[in-house]
Amino acid sequence: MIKVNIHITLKEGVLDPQGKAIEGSLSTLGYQGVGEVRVGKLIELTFADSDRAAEQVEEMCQKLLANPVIENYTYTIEDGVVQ
Amino acid sequence: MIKVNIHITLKEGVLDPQGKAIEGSLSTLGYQGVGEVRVGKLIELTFADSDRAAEQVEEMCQKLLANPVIENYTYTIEDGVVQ
Amino acid sequence: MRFAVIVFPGSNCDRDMYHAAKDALGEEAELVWYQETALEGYNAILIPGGFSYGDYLRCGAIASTSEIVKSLHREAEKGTPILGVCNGFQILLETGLLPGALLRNKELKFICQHENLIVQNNKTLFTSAYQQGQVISIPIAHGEGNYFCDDETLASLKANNQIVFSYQNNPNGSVANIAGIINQQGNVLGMMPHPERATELILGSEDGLNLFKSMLANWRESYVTNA
Amino acid sequence: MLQTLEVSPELIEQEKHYREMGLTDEEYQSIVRILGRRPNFTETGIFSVMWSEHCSYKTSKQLLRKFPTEGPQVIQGPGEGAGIVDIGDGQAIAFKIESHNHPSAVEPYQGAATGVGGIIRDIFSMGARPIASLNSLRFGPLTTGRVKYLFDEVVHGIAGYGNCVGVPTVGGEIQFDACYEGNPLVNAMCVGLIDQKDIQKGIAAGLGNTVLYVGSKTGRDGIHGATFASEDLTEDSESKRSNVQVGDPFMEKLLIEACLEAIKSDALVGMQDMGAAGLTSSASEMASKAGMGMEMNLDLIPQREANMSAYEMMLSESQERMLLVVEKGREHEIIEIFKKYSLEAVAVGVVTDDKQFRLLHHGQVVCDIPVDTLAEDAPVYHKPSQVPAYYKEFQAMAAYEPKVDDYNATLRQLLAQPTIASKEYVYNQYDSMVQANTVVAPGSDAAVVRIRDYDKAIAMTTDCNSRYIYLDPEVGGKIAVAEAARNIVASGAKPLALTDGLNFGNPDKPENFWQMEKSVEGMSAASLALDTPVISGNVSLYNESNGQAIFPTPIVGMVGLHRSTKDITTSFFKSAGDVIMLIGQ
Ligand SMILES: Nc1ncnc2c1ncn2[C@@H]1O[C@H](COP(=O)(O)OP(=O)(O)O)[C@@H](O)[C@H]1O
Repeated sequence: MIKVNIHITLKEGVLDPQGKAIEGSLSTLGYQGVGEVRVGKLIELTFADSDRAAEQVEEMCQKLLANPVIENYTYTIEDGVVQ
Repeated sequence: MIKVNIHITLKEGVLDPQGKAIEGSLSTLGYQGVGEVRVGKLIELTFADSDRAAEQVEEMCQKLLANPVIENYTYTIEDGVVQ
Repeated sequence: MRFAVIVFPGSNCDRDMYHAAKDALGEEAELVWYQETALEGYNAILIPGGFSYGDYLRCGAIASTSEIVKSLHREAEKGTPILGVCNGFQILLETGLLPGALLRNKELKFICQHENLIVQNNKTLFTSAYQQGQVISIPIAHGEGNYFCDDETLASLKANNQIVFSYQNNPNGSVANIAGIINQQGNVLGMMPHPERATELILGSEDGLNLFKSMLANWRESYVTNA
Repeated sequence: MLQTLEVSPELIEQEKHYREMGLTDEEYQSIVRILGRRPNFTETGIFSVMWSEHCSYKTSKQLLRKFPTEGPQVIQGPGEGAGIVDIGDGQAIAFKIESHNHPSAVEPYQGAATGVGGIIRDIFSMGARPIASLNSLRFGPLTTGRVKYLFDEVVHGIAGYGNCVGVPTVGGEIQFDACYEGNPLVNAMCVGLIDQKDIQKGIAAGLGNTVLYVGSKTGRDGIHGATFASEDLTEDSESKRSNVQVGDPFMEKLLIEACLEAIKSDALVGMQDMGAAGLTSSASEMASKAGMGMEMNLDLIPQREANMSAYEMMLSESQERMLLVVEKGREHEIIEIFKKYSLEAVAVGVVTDDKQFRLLHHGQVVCDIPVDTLAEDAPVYHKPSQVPAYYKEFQAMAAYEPKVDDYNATLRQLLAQPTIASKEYVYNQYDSMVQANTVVAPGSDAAVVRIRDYDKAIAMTTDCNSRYIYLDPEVGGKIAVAEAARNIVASGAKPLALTDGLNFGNPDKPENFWQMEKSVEGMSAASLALDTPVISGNVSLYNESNGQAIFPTPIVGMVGLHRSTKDITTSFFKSAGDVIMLIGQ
């Protein structure tokens, strides 16, 4: 099995109201000097071994998992994970 | 500046309807053998240098960022990041 | 005139849209399950609101990978009028038929209330029955209706008169108060507010009915011209 | 891992493990008598949930009998998933209220969301299309972070689920009071529309018919939820994490459409949702009501997690699951309908005629119980009742006369009370208009939803002022029903019937039981006088934190009928110059 971790983050310049809200709450809770907070998505999946794993993950991200208008993505692939 | 990356994931056994829907969609798109998909949150934040960084991040997670009833969290801290 | 209302798993304004076309407007309408692959023979296609696939991942993202979307692209090219409301708008953006994206409302809350919209362009096949600049009352009901696009896209939307509706009091943080936009070709309209919920006075407003009437008038004209 | 350790029947008895599941020594002994042997671990679990207050109403049953439940308008009184009233033209309205208090205290978003999901399933499992939701909420004062969090998340949860599933949330009520600080109340009501010929019952009739399992897979979530709902909230509730169920409104929306399509097929014999006590209560009740038995093979149950035990499967309260009984040989007709909605429908058992509830797991019989004993032999308790000291004290006091110096200032103070202030902040987060039938949205006395294609409409409301009930439960109970009826009438409709959500403290305390007894008497008297029979309801006891009970909170959910949409009125002033009249004493 292959284990894939995909990180999806908002592009720079895209407003992140959720991040802003967390920023506000953290400062209300008394944390000083908290800078920009950004909230993204973490998608974990496993799939059957394949030579084309990286290629397929790339494709999944483009076709479905991320929206290129507002999001960037990165991923890590762990080979030979036993489920 | 300190840069913190927080990964928030659902606890084992907690239903992840979002993951299920993505799983279904990936298989409709023709990806074979996609196993369990789980969706989590990724929170990135920076804050002013501090000796108690780890302690404070731990606290933030418990108090605000994660919902300990259904979520787990892990984080990484990068020191001395220039913003 | 024959309307198709596409029903995705999780659509929940499909019947409302159907009744707007069938009862309020008095034309033919059919619910079309998303597993159908053909959309030929309809004079207009309506993509209703709701939570297709639970809005999981991103609103409209999973629906936009369905087979039927290929036919939707074909119909769009042919010039068939396509109206996407709320989740339907989100789907049109995810399929790339319209530019931009929708983010969470700036207050992070779902908002359900009547809003005043300004008709910014009454020269479209969806708005010809309105006056230019007319203020109409149409309900919104969404959590992610905050329209976003980059500056370049915004400039081109403005230059081509593609902004069709804007909010008088921006409720959700949308760029340039955008409530609805149309494609360059002028046959695909996406909007967050729900005109189908404003087609009868008993429901509080019938300001949405003119949108459907515009479509009908336009169809009649082109039908007569083509005949 | 999360494996539950299964103790032998002998050890269950010797070490009294049944107590951990909420059974008393006497209850355990009567189980041994019923079976003629010691119950195994799974069977003990099954009895414990079926005999919990939540499923058996063992302490409240005698009180519920006092409610008037009949009238020419009543098609289905208490006893099924929801009550049903006639609205003419061959149509009917199904409705019920249900509490989700303890889950909401532990995980407010999911607790409230799954509460909404559960009551919606009760409605469509009768064959009715859900057309409106309401709720009734109680929190502590909005002064602490914890209360604000609970309040916001409960509202988000109701919105998150209700908006997605496409049922308009058209009304409700909220009260803030210190007594709810540690034990908030979340009651959800759903109203459905049905053609009388389509009314569906949860029965497993017909020897040899097939039992189908439909919807989400079974996981380890919510195990013992019904028992949990029947205990006091204690410090360690926070750690009972496996009790948290996550709702999937998308799945529910698919279930609604598929089930409403399935009821049109005469291959369907019966249908019930898996609510409290999940598979156990739905399966055993369906068999018991039909006078039949049921045998299920648990290996066939769709499972979300590996190595689930029979006990875990039977007690799981995973959401969005339904149990159907289908004519033998015609399973594929129903399975096809569910397939269209990408839902799994799996044959898991058969209807038998030996009146036994028999479960197989890995080729072994893991449960063999006379099915009727689960419902009918549940203990009934007559708890002692005692007039509380505070009541006598208050009664002896002279009536309080407020002195107002500055009417403007007092009015402002009143309007600033969160309980009195506008609730727009809350209801603007609910989609109150989906389905395009909402004539009067939240904000007026009662919500009004028109019935499409007919010139008529339905009015509905939830009400309960628990301070009145605390001060005088009998009079307060009457007031709650009367207030609901006034709201319905003020919208231009005739009150038809009501559903009640009885939220009280621990009934073992005689003072609490007295409050419950008196409020039920008051509500009954008012229901009788106003001809609004009680057609469904829910009981939630043990609403206490740190030994302190909430105010008695019997919520009234009422439905009325507008014979014409022209009768619909709202409570707002319409135009300047209109005359204002005050009617009544
Ligand atoms: N307080 C009450 N007043 C009247 N009827 C009640 C009350 N509580 C429960 N009931 C009725 O008892 C039956 C069983 O209730 P319950 O177990 O909550 O239903 P379900 O099995 O759908 O969860 C229902 O018909 C319900 O309407």
